[in-house]
Amino acid sequence: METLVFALLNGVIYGLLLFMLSSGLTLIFSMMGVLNFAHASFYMLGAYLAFTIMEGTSFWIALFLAPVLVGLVGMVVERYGLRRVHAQGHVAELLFTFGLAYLIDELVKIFWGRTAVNYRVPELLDFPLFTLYGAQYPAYRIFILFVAAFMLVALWYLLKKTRAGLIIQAALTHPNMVGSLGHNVPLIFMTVFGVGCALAGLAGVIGGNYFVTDPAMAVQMGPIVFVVVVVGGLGSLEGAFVAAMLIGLLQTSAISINASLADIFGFLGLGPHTEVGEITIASMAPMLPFLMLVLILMIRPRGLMGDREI
Amino acid sequence: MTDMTATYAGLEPTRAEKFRQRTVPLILFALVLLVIPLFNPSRSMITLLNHMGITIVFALSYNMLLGRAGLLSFGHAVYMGLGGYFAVHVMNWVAEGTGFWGAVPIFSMPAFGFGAGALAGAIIGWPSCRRSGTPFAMISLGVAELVAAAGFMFDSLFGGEMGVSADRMAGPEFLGLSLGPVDEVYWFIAFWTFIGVLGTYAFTRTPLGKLSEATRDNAERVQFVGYNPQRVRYLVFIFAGAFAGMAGGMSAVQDEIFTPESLSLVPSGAILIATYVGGIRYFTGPIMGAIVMTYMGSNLSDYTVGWLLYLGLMFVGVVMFLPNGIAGIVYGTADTLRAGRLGEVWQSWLLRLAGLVLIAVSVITIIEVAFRWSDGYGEVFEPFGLSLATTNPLTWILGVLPLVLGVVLVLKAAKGESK
Amino acid sequence: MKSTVKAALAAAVSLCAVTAAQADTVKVAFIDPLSGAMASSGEPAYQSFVLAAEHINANGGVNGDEIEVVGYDNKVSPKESLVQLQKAIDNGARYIVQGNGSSVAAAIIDAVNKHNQRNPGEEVLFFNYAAVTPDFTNDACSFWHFRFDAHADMKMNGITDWVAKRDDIKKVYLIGQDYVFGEAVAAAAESQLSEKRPDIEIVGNELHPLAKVKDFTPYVQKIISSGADAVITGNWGQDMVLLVKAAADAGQEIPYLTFYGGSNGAVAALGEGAVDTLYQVSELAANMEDVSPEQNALVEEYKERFPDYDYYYHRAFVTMDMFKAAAEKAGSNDPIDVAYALEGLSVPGGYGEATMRAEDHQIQQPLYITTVAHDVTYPVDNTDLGWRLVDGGVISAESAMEPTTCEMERPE
Amino acid sequence: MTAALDITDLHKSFGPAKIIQGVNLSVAKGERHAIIGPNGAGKSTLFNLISGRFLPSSGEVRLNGALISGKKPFEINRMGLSRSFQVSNIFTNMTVRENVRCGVLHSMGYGYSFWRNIGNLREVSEKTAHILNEVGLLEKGNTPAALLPYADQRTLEIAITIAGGAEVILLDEPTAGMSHSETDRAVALIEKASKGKTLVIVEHDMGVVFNLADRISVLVYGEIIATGTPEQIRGDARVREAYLGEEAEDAA
Repeated sequence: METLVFALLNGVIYGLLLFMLSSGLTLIFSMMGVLNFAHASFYMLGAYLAFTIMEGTSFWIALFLAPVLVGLVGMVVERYGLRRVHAQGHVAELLFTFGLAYLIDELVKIFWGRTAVNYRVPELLDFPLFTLYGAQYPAYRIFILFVAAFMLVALWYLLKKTRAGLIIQAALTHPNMVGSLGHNVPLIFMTVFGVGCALAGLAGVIGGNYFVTDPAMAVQMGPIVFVVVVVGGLGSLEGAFVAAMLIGLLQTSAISINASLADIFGFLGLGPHTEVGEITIASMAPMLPFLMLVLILMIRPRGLMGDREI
Repeated sequence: MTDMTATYAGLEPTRAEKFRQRTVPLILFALVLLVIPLFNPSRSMITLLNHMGITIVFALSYNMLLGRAGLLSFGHAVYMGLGGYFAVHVMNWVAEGTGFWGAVPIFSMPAFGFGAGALAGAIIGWPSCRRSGTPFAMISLGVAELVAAAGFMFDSLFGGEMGVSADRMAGPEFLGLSLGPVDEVYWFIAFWTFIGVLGTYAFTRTPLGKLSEATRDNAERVQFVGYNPQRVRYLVFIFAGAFAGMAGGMSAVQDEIFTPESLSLVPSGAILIATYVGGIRYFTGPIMGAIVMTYMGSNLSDYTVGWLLYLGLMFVGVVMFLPNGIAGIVYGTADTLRAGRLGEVWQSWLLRLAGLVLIAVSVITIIEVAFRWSDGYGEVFEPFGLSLATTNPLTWILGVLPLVLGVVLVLKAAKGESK
Repeated sequence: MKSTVKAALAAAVSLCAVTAAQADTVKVAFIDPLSGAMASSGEPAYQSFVLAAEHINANGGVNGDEIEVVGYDNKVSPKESLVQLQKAIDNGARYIVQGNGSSVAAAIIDAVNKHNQRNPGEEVLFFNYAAVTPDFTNDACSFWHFRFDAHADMKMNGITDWVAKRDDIKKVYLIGQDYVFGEAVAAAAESQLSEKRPDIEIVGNELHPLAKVKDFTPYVQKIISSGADAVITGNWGQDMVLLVKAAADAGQEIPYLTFYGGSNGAVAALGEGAVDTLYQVSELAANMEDVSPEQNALVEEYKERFPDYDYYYHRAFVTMDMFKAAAEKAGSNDPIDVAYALEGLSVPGGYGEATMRAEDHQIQQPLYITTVAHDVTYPVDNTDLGWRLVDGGVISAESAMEPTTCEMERPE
Repeated sequence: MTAALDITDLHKSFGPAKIIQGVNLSVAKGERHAIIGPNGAGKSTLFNLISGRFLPSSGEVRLNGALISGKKPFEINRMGLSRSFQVSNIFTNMTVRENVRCGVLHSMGYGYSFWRNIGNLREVSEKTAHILNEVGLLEKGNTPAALLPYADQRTLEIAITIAGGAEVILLDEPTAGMSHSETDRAVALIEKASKGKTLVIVEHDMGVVFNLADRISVLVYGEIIATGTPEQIRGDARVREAYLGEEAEDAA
């Protein structure tokens, strides 16, 4: 029971972080058709920039400044990199971002070293909020919850209630139509790419000290973000949200299940000491998202809530 | 009919042309393979050459997907890995030497890898090849993650972290090769590399090979000339898996070990980069890419700790500015020379070359100085006796000025050519 | 690094030259990750070997010859290691040093065995300074392989010895990564504890996926509910850091006994949360009393030379000292002579005497249980925290010792 | 005698939009049948339904008496129905010769063969050459398809369509965008290529239609309002009202 409560709590937080990361990618992927391999690298960049800004000033400045900086980097990448490759088609774009992820990883290692940096939770939030089943619950996690919820509302407001949001929504579902309505499509693309990257950066700022800020953080997050976007479906932020929560909960709760395959499929004659029988659900947890990815692409290519096939 | 066949004969390459364009390069390739040992290369050189041979076959198999069928895979190493693993197991059965296996020469391992790769391709390809484009790429990514995870789960098949090793000197000798010393392994690799090149090339000349290109260009239209594009993709996928498995079999004999990392995304990404940098539009592109990238992967790290960054820059540079890769430059240059247009373009070429050299000077300066600064041992980059410390203004001049100048020159060259 | 570049350049130039070991230098090839993410474990070890060689050379070298340590970047890939191994051998290296990753070590042991068998007269020795799979000095032992680090079961011996001394520890939780190594660690802990302290209850034995868990809170929650007094884990890398971080976040204050708590950056990543929570077993205790001033000077010299890292790879210095002692005992720098001389050899060592056991080529030396504390002489990770010896944390070489199943085959 | 193509009560809707609403049509063997109608009448959709690109919502399509609705495009093609596209739909990175050869291959029984050298397939080469000659692209055989001028791309489109030797050929606006002289050449080609075969053609150019077709069907808002010989259609009042009249007014 306790495990379940904790798994749920953490699952929600992890899911929200995932959503923060993947909402940007969903926007980019739906409008531009670019499955940005470097998206998680922007997440990492956000964490590292926040670490540096925090050293000089404070966490609160980093919380605002770092995502903005990451967004600007994203815009430059779109303007001078992606746009150039665009004419050669989606494969070239994908490969460009693939190489970009590589480059950002290396640059981060040059600037911040190869080991983890000491990126701390701000002192103001570094206290246990309450005790649950004998374990203290850090206040910072609840702070993450609030930031994520705030971002969710802000994004919703931006998309549903502002003119810019309406254009973006139109572009999400009908990427080819917006240009013919006289909007400056390259500018929209650049902005959306920048905003998407900034969201990833924000996730990095608040996720970097929740987890560990090291050069491997991008590689670890990268594939999961794809899973969220694909499972959620093209053009659907709601889908991305549902998928992110689903994967967040799935991954955190599956690891607390001790049952092995033999326990489940024992009735089929699977012995508990065979190599397959010994595999536990917990050890399969990290694989579940990829299984989901493959299954969704085969069975329901439009994702959970997408409006068109990928 | 006769007059028309006559006209058509002009359309199809003549026997002499076929010989010149197809047979001669293969003969030359075989000659190169035969001549290399005459230069008495060191054992590490041979080891490197052997790895190049393996990567050539692997890259060619990858290009059957990416270049010829338009299928971007992020998990091609799965097939090389499974083929290689099977070969390693077979080698161990051979070493036990009972029954049938006692008579199998180690020399034949790539054939076993070929079979295992084909089987893996046939099983995994069945669900994957129903989609193309981005979904295919994503499925390959998911499958690669799953297979790599399985590699660490099933120790009896994959040997856990330490992998499975074998002895290439087991079993009966073939062609008098004990396969002990690396120079004997060279002949083994040379033979199978040639078979791999020949096989993948022959594949492009078959109806299926042509259909794979047609499917890449226009999958929909293929349906209306009586073919199922999913089926085409599936069959091509099996062959790509088979040749990757063959490379795995070669690698099993060369390195005598396979570990679960060989199934992971890392080698898959590496072969993607090698193939693309080589040039996916040309048959020979992946060969060039494999040679260059294998060399750089093993030797660049001797010169600089920043080699990964250089590789990354090179890859991004190729994607942005040279979509046809190294082969694109080679053939483009050759075409210009053959057409006798050197006179028209030599100025802009020279300009561009100078610009690129200048850019390289800056980029190398910046990267090398940055890495030393990052290490923090107070070490100084000293090319040609210059001492480029971060405090030295020359460092900054060298880091910026040639870059600006180089970009200007390259832009000028591009402008001149577009006129 | 300059010397590496030069050496590497020289190596590359001689790539096509005929093999020839030079008479005036003994080449030691260091094959480990020197670039990419894993370089943070390869690089400090490399520097340790370079520094150790410098010290030996300053004191007259080995039998009058200088030692040259050449780095070869293997990118932690077993296959790439084989390429680099061949390169090293061709460049005249007869001594190979490696430590990161049992998979790489296994590949190198296998390759060295085959090389020595296929190329008599050109034998090479493999000095393993960190790959801890017990098998290497048991069933899979080789005359050509020497291990200069305690293997996993020995380290576990150190941990369980200490736990056995602590009467207040009644319940122990085992958690590890779900692969061969994690399973082996858990099995060793279980059997050793039941032998040394049958009254201790193993309240949990958990394996989690390797390098995939982002948040260990559910596990920590299980540990809390189990009422454990101590946790034993073989986790390394982020799995170790994130586990202890989650424990610290949950306010847990029981010992987390680790093999790899001392790896680079772990203390930086954990900060305050590591204090009295993160324990490690290792062959060095930098802040221990009665350490010789020479050893402390070495620790200081290392930090001064390589400010990014801390003195961690003590065994690099032990390895080189033993090598020198063996070569001089044998009066030869030839690998076979050195190998025979190494068998049974003892050197003083900065933190207690180290002996190379002849039967299995496994080093025997005292181990220390340390934990993260404030106010130490030698802090790590450029924080103000460092490793302090805990009460009863000295494990003698005899207690750490494990029997071996090795049946050594020696040439001639 | 069974009709070459028999369509019964065919319906197709996309969501709420009913595009094809109960089409009945029978095309006899050897007939040249034109389908005309205003823009958005559903002509291309009808072709897509017949050729298997879309699945019908209800109704049946029979080819020589065999049910083909519900089958995949390549299955329908193998049963002897081939089609062209309104927008050129060719293999852009391959040469003209290779394009046509792709069309020829399956009909010559070379399925997915991977054990034969395509250059040694004598009959395939001859058939390809024959078709290239017939459509007048022989000279440009080694040009990459993407580099062909527009009219030649349209011709290549037809060449690929007829290459497989299908008995029933569907051409979707083969002369769209062509100049007069190009159109004339195309019509001549179509006449030649469809000799002895069944042809269904969608066309806007009334000159072409009345010149080429044995019979004409008029499709308006997803329904066939009239079918008959060119004379009958010319005289049909409903057609005039629904279609020709508008055209005439537009022209004026």
